[in-house]
Amino acid sequence: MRTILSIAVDALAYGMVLFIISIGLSIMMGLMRVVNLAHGAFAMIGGYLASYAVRSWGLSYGFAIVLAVIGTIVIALPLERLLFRRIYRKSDALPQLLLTIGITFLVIGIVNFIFGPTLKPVPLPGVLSGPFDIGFRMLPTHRLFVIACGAITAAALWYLLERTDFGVRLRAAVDNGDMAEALGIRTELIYLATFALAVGLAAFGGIVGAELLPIEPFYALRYMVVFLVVVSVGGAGSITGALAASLLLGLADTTGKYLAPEFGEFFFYLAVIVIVFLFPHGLLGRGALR
Amino acid sequence: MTIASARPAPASRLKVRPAAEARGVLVIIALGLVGYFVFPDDLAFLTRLITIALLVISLDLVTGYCGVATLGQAAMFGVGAYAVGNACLAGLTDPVMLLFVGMAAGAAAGLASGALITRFHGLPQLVLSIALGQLVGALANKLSGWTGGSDGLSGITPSPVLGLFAFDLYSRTAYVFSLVVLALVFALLLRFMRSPFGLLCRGIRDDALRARMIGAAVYPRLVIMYGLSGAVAGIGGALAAITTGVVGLDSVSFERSAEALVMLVLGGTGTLWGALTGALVFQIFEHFVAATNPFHWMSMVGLLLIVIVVFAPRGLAHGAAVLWARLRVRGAAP
Amino acid sequence: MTDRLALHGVFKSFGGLHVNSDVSFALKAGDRVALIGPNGAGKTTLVNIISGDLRPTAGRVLFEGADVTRLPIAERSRRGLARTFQISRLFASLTAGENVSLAVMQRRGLTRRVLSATADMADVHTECIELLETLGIADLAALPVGQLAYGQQRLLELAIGIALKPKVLLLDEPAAGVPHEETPKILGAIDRLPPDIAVLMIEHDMDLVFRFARRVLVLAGGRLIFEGTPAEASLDEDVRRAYLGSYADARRTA
Amino acid sequence: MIKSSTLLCMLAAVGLLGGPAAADTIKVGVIGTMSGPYALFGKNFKMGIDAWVAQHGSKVGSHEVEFIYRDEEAPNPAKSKAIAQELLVKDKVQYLAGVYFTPNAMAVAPLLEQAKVPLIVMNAATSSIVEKSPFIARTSFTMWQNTVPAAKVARERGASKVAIAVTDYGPGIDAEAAFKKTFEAGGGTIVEAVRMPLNTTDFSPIMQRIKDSGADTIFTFLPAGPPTLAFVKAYIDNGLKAGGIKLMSTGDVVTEPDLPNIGDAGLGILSTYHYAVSHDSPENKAFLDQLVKSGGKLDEVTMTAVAAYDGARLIYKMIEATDGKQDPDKAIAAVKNLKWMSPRGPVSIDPETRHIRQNVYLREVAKRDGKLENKEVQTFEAQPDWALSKQ
Repeated sequence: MRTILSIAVDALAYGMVLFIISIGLSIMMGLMRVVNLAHGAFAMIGGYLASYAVRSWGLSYGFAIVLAVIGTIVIALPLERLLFRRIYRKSDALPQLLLTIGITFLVIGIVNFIFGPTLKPVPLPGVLSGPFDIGFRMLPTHRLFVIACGAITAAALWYLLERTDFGVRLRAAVDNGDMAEALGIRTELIYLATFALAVGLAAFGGIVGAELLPIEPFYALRYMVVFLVVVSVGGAGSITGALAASLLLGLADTTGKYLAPEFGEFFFYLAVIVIVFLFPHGLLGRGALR
Repeated sequence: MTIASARPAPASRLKVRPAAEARGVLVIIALGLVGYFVFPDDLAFLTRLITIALLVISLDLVTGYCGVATLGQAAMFGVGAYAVGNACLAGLTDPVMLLFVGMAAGAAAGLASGALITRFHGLPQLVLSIALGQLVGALANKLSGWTGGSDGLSGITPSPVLGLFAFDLYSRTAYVFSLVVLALVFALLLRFMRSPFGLLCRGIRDDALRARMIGAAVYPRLVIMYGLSGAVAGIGGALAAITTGVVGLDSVSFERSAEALVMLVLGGTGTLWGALTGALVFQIFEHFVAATNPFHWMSMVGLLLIVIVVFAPRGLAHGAAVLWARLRVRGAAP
Repeated sequence: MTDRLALHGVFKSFGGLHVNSDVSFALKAGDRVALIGPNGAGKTTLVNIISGDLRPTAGRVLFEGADVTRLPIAERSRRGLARTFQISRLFASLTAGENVSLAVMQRRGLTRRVLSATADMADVHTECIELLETLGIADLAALPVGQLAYGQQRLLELAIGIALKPKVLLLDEPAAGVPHEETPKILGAIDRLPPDIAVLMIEHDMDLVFRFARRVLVLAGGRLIFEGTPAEASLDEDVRRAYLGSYADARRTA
Repeated sequence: MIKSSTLLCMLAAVGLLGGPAAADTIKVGVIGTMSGPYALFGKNFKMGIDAWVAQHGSKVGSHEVEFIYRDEEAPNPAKSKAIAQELLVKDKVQYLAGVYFTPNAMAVAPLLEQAKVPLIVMNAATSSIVEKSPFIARTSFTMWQNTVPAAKVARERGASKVAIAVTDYGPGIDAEAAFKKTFEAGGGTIVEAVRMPLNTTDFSPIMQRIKDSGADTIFTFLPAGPPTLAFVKAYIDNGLKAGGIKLMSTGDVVTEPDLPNIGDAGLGILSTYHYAVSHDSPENKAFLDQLVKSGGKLDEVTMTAVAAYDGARLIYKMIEATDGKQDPDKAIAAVKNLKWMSPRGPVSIDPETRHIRQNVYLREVAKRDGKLENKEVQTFEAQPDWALSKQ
């Protein structure tokens, strides 16, 4: 029983990291219909900035997170204006794949050049490091922080999309881009804001998840597939779907590692195949943001 | 033919010029000879280039001709390569026979994965192809008895081609052998794509519902095309195993699949020449950039891809055709 | 003689929305029937049910006496059911000639051939060219579909339908979106359809309906409210109300 | 391409005119991970070789030595073989060196006899590589070499129930086998043996499994890179360290570039390895000084730099023995039984296996002058590759 609980807690933490990073991609794919393979690259940039801010400038962890998220958005926005805009809502996914793989390669090359090939940790403050006794086992304190971050992110996004004016416009644009345009909603601005939101979430996830998915130049390539899989399994554009997919796949991965680590990601991808078969449009519908 | 002469105007417009296959073979052989005589010291690289070109062409069969987006094509390449490796270690050393082994294994893998993947569309399809590819990769690592695990399967030593030409250090035999295989496969595929079956595949890619409405059973066609694609990928894998003597986990990796897709989109989907162009250009580019500055070739390749999407979104082959047409117009104008 | 096509008590609903309720009718060889009705009456849904794109919630579709309700689209097509679409659906990357020859080859069972070049099949070409000539678009054969004018695309779609030599042909607003001056070409083509085919046409243009149809089915609110000659239809009180009602609605919202 | 072939023509012409005694250039092809996730190690090859050349000049006798680097990037045997062929055929190298990954080395091995070129392996650590060709010698290490002492130490220090966790690939499986055999021979039990996928970065479930097994000690091997740090952190943060379970590993898990990232929590971790940057000897000091002088960074130094440094020594020795002629038998014979003082300590080439025989040190993560280092606490002298040697 304790073992089952233990696995559940580990799965929850891992799933939350997947969620925070993937949800940005999910919203972007739901709205702009972009299969963005460069999403992990933005998470990585966030991680690097935070690492640099803490280690070289001596900033506090919390402040570094804010700065890195903003920094990543600032770096990414020119890319949106120059490149991403061209590939929104294209029926042919291939140029999207090519462009975003190209961006990923470029980012990896540049990061490798600037920061070197070694791993860069984001040092945790004292309160978050070390083990924490949660009754039935010791858990890295940081995991609790990650779980809390995931829950807050989900709640905040729900509020943003359901209760704010921006959310209404965003959902309108998702449901019917042309109609929204006709109603005077400037989709271009909505796209820009959504892109910034997605990139910011990626950066945030990259930073708080750095303990589980360590920051190094090939981060962008290593986890590219995982994020895409999570979004697809959850259904692009769906918050609850992404949350369910993250937790489910986190559970599959963690359980697989505990029970049969020698099979590697076999069970993870087996789960993916089964889910795609049972829910070809994602766990919870598709297209609509809810 | 007789009809064509009886009704010259419309009928000849419907016809494809004859012997495109023969021209295809000639172009490839000519290019190959240029490679052989101008770069006699680079035949190992050129041989490798051919094996990857076959993978890219196989990918074009499903992605370009059937509209199936896949990031798991290397699985079939790898299955072919591993099958050949095992057959060779088990004593079947004739290279031509080994090619057939690779082709059969690739075709089987293609039919199996095609049966799953072509049931879906869009994102689920893409993700399914990734998942299947990763599954094969995980199995290849696990079944080390067959694959050598991460150490790879080594010691594959095929006998001389036709009992006459041994594989040599300069890769002359390997190169000529691969070139001939490529030319044959390419010609057959050119023929295939002009066949009614090929035409129907393009129709299915354009509009699957319309194809059903003319009575075409779409799903079996796609599965068969996947099988064909697997066979071609398997031949590529077989060539890789025969000419290098080793098969590693890289041959079933996600990176290999992604790279193949990049090359295909670079050259242009939906034409065999586009696939070939993409494979050649990308690998030659990578070869030179990696040789001059191995530390930063990734940034360069990334930039190249971005430039391609921005300036030649339909691939190099198409971009070149447009440019050529413009030049001709400009040349004809004055 | 068995009916070419028959619907028995077809219902279709999406969620709580009933689009078709208890629709029954039959087509015989040589029939020229128009299916009319105000917007949103469920006409296209009905055509989709007949062609196999949608499954009815209840009821049966019979083709030459055999129940085809659960048959896939392609199988119905092979039995002799062809259709055109309200908005042209063509094979966009192929030429006009290839579009038609694909249908011809599919009908003749030639699309299983993998190593014989399409270009060498002389009789297929003869048939295609003859067909295109009767529709007056033979000179467009070598053009990619994308370069055809919309009216020409409609004709091409008709050509694909005819090339299948169907027993039943469903035409979903064949003249929709076609510039006025080109409508006669389409009408002419429909007039020249082989007489034995049973044709069901959805149309709004009443001139076209009067000229084409010997029988009219009126669908309103998902129900078949009238069946008879065009002349009778124009006098029928229910039909008038259905149309006027929708016009009245239209005015109110506008 | 044209340039290099004209160069070759010129070289051939010079050779014809001047005869064998005149100054010539002997090329050495180095295959290493110059880009990609393992770029650090390719860089180390270069640092090590550069240091050697800086100390000993670029000439052996009258022969100029030139090192040509090519990128193997990742485990990709087909590509590595093509690169090796290119080096042999086009660049006309007389020696091959480097090779980070085992499958790549396996792919290159069959070429050597045909081309009559020796290969000095500077990393690839699977035992059987040296058996693939008589022209291979190795200056790095094998998993057996480093693991057998680890098992002995664990037993000596009172471990009785060990959980093994290794990365699921060739060297990891070697490490598992070596530890199991030695530890069980010493009377201990292996209570758990976990093989972890190469790309694992979340080790919590593995730690849970180890905890459930009731082990008192963990033995682990992971290839140097992102996962090692995550593994050590998971060990600490999941309370295993606090719970008294000891961690024992090969040095790959606590390479010097990773130590600052592990932080103080890593203090006391034991590992066995053939080289520590902190190794206290005049040879090592001279080596590191030179390395920094040639532009290398001290905090990026790993064992591959030393292997490359010693590999360059072997190549110089072979060139000297053959006077620049292509005679692989003579060249290999010249380095068999060669003994010297390496920066890592006294070493020699085993004449039977052509693998390096060296000291393996037990090290403990400790702090000196505010910097973490691997402090050598015990020495196992002249260890052979236990997988191949009978002794």
